[in-house]
Amino acid sequence: MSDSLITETVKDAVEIVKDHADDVHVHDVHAGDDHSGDHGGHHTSLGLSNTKLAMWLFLGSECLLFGGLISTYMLYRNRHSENLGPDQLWDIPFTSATSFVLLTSSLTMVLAVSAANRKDLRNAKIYLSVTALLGGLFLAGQIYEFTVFYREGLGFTTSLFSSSFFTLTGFHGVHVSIGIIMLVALIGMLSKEKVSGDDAEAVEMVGLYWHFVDIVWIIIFTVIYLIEFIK
Amino acid sequence: MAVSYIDIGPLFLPVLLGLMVVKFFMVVLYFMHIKFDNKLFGRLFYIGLGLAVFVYAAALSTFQFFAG
Amino acid sequence: MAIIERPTETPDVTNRGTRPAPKASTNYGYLRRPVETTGWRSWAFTVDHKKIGIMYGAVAMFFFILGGLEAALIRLQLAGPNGTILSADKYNQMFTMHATTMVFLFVMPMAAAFANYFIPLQIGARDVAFPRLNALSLWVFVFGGVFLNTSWFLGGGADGGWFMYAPNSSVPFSPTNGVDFWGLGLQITGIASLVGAINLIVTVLNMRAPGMSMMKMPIFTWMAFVVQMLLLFAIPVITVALFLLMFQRSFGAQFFSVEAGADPLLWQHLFWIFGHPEVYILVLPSFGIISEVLPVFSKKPLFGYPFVVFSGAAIGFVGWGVWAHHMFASGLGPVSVAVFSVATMAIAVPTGVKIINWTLTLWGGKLTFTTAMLFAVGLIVQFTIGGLSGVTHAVAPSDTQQTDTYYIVAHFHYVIFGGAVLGLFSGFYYWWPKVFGKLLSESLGKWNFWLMIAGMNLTFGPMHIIGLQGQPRRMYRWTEFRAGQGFFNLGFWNLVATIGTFVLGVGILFFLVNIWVTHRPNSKTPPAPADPWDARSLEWITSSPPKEYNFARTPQVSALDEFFHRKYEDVGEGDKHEYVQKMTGEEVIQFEEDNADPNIHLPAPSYWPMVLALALPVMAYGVIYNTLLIVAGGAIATMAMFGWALEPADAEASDFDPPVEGDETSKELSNV
Amino acid sequence: MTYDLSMSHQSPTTKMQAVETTTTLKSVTSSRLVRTLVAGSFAALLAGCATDAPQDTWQPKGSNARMINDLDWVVFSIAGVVGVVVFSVLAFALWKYRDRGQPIPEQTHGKPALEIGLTILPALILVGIAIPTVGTIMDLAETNDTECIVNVTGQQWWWEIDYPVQDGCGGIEEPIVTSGQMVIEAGTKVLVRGTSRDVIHSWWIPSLNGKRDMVPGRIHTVRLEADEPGIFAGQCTEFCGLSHANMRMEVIAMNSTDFAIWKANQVQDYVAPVAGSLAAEGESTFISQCSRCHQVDGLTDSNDELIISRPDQNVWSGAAPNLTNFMTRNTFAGASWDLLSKECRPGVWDASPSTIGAAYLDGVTDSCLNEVELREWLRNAPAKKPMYTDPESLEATNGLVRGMPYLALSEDQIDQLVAYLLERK
Repeated sequence: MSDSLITETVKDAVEIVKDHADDVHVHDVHAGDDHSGDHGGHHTSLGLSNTKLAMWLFLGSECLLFGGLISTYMLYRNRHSENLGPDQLWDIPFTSATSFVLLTSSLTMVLAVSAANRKDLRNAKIYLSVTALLGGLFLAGQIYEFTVFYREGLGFTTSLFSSSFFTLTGFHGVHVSIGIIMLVALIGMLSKEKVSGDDAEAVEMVGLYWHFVDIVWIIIFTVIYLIEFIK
Repeated sequence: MAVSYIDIGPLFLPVLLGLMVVKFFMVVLYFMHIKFDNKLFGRLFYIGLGLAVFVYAAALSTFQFFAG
Repeated sequence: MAIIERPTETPDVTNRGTRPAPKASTNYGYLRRPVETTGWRSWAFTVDHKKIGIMYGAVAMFFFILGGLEAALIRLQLAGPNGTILSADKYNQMFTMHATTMVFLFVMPMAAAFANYFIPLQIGARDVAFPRLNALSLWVFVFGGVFLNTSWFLGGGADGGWFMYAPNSSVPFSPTNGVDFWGLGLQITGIASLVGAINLIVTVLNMRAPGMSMMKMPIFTWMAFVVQMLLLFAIPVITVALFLLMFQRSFGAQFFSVEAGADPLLWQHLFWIFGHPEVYILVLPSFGIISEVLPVFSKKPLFGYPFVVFSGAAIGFVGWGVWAHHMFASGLGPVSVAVFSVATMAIAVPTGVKIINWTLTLWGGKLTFTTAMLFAVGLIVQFTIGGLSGVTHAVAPSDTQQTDTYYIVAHFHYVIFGGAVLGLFSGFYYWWPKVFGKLLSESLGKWNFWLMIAGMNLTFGPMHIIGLQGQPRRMYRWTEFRAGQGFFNLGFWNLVATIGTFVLGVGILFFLVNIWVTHRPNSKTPPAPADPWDARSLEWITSSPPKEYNFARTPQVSALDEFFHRKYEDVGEGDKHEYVQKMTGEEVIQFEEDNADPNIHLPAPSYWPMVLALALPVMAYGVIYNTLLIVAGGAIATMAMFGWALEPADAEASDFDPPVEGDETSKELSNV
Repeated sequence: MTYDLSMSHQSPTTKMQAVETTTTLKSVTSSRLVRTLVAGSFAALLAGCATDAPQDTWQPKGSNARMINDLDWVVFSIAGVVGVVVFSVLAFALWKYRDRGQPIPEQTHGKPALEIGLTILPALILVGIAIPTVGTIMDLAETNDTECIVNVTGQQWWWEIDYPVQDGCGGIEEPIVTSGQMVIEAGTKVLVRGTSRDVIHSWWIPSLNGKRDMVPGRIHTVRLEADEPGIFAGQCTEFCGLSHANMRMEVIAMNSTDFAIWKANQVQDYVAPVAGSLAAEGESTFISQCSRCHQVDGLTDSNDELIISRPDQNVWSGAAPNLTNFMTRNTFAGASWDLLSKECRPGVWDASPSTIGAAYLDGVTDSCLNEVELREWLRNAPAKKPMYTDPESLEATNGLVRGMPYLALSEDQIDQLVAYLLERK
């Protein structure tokens, strides 16, 4: 991944320097030719949507946030009292089920985006509702799981393991909650035609966010739940 | 998920992480349209992802090399 | 969202939204839009990047003075042995808040002020990509800064040092609320930086004028762009650290409780993974500024523009791999130390490239020493000293003798004051006529410059000696027994440093006097000419100060240093170059205005950014004092976000008072 | 203590020139030239103004510090030369190309070959620095060759120093616990193993080695070796809270005979004060006022039972200095104040390497006691050294103090305690 990214970037850089060295006064009006957009036109220099650029930047930034929380957990995952560690607490079949629910919601999100792109707002709204519902289900599962852990004696302040576990999954849960609020608000705004700007794009933006929350869970589920089985 | 119940010994961790990476990029490339969209979106995201993997892996490894 | 400049005849190129824009009056509740063009409302609710930039600058300047006063108290305390001006407790608060204020509330927002004001102008845009988000950044920063400083009146400021090492930052060791204010305040200003970063990156990538490829962008915009990328990725790391700290202090989590098995080095890693890119966040904008100033006053393009760009980007990237050089003494293993030591030396290469390029820009030029130029040259000299002392502690074994002594204090003040602050001052003098339409006095400017240079060398120069002779930092007092003997002992140098502080202070006072002299009601300073410096870049191809809509028509760019090439023509033959002026700056601007765009569409002001920003400190007070406030703040934030989402970016004609007639709203924008 | 006049002479004048910056435009070049010169002789200057500050990092007195110092000279010289070259070129350009009415210069955007060359050059210089750096890092990390183990434990705001039972250090059969001052044998490689009981502290004896943070929950090691007998001053250098400035330490190196005497003295049996003396009253005052936190080994109560202090029940860090041999040290309260009076201090601190061991072993006598400051300390410790003893902050530590609280001792009690402490040798 990063390999091709580096070669690509270097290639671009070489071209840019070449272009620059050739003649700095050359009248080139094909702005940002290195990644001229699909849409052409000239009201943005790359022909890309501002909002979508912003969303991807935000998601890039979020990688560092979750990376920090995951690293904290990785450092502290073994620091707990004898009988309140992951091996005693995890209920893999249950968490697998809720994970599956969340992954499924990504699929319905894709369907919603594609419906919105076809301007099929009716179906888009239906799929968005299903997505929100599945998200809610996942969240309910997480809350249930937390209460089970709590009843077994694992509080937020019990150990380093518990603090970092609840912080990481809690942050993810908050992201899911925000996603659900965005989905519900979007459904409402679509119904009342109050989306300022483009409907399909709004759906796509929420979709990008939702998928990101989903892929973060893929990592969390693997490195926090499944990995404990190596021992 | 069935994978969890098959004993494949020392291969377990790499297989698990491999599957995680595959699934991760499936979602990013297809669901999030990185594969079809303008390359710039992907690059911006991958810079963040790459930096995160690099700095945190490096930081965690300094705890491993801790030698007093 | 806000597509801010769209000539009416241009079809919607994205081919998506075809529904007409919603009617404002029916869409966003009860509040009429704040459309005043004068008075405080025209500032408070503005979304104009120029007004926002000015406000960023003014607030940052206020915090600069505040941080300077804190520094003066610190130096007074240390002027002689066993200082008694401050108690140990107050002293610890003072150096913590001095650093925090200077880094987060002065240099960063001042750089944001320049970026906000000049990025759109330098790339030929009418505003940033998300004007309301821009206003949000400003107000979040302002309220965050005020929130942070209210700690002085509510039990005392933070006292753990700006690096706030765990576990000294935990409740038993710092029982007042100071650290809570610090953590939450930085969270809030972090939000401002993150939002601003996303906004400006999109602006640079997507809002450039036709013809302006990335490699034709003015160098300041490039450096500011790199800075925003650094912010984008560095802020979330400190966010994680601050959340862990908040959970530790306010909700009893264990992250830094050694009794529970915690490793205090976790905080150090998180803090410095953010903290090192932060250093480049502080200096790169100033590198950009002087890379604009040096060519203008050398009458020569920046030497090796692509090298300066790529070295800036390289500094940005390598800056992520060197954080542990702040931790050479903290007990990393020798392997880690060796790796980070070598990586740190590597970053000296791109930094050296910049100094070489600046020197070669001057080489063969036609140099005029205006105040802006003096500050730029001052930066090269002072920063080079800081850079060289930096190399001496990239060498990890030497660093174990130097770290946490005054030698380090000397080093980073040469880098941050000599680098960042002198660059900002260069920018003040260079762009003052652009922003305010008047030239600052050059003679007062020279007093300003020379006193600041003398002051900073008197203050920070002796600290090299003090540090190498073993005086640690962060000590509220020193004693004669460890000061050595003879006249030139540490006591002497401590006194010199204190005197230097006041010279420096007087120097900065001259800047404030200069502003006053230039702008006082009966000032005789005439309006500045449109192109006072014979400048080279795009921001000068418009009136000073620029109109709300920046450019009469969107400029077409064909060259790096576009403005220069519009004014001058090379009539030399072959290898011989001879430049004749074909147009004056005024004529270029006049030509643009004669061909003004028929329709200019700007976004309207909004209450929501400020309301949303206000919610954050309310929630933060809630974390410290009462959970109910968190709920209240959350409710305000939610309301603001919905109000925002439902409010169209542009105001309806009927919202204006008196209502604007016909098409005129989208013409001259008297409305914003 | 010798004061090296030959070195300190040339520097002050040059230095004064460096900081005198004129304020007219005309003098741009001249003042910059001066600064250039100064930057060039940067390294020499800094050495020149050495004034025998006890914590000078450039006067190594042991093998590790010398390793660092040797590297320092290489690096500072290279940095100095680079500085001279850069500033000379810059000064020349500023002077040569000032506006004298010349035509607008060629709008050249650079010469890639020159650029690449000038990029490779600094890279090569840095490679030259990097190689000896990595070598030195590895050499400094070496601890296999140490012959003596001493543990140090930082807490707010003093160092506890203890010698575990070992064959090293010439043999230690009974653990020794002291504070503030570490006594070692000159020429012996000592392995310092450090940790902390509360926040991060940093162990730093500049003339013997670089600093090393002592982190709670971890044990960090650092190697010390003194060439000759002497007193080597140091200070905690990681900000550790309120009284960070008042947390110091010394290493005292002595020859093997003196070191053996010191060791034997530290494990001597307790000698009770003569009955009826002021010191004997001091003993009972000590038992009632001090012994909850401060241990004096061998001290017994009225039932002849050994008194074991319980600082863990009173102090947040869980420790207080052991005072058994208080007067064998010559500093107190985190090595922040002298136990020796001003008159007697130089006799020990400035003694020659051959006599310093004996002078130190003499300890603090009645006539040499810095009574004023010791009394101030006993009268109101937090007033002398800021510590968290106010009720508001005690809440956060479950009522445990951080540092020594105000004990409201009467002047009589102070007299008694001073007399008692004077016998703790």
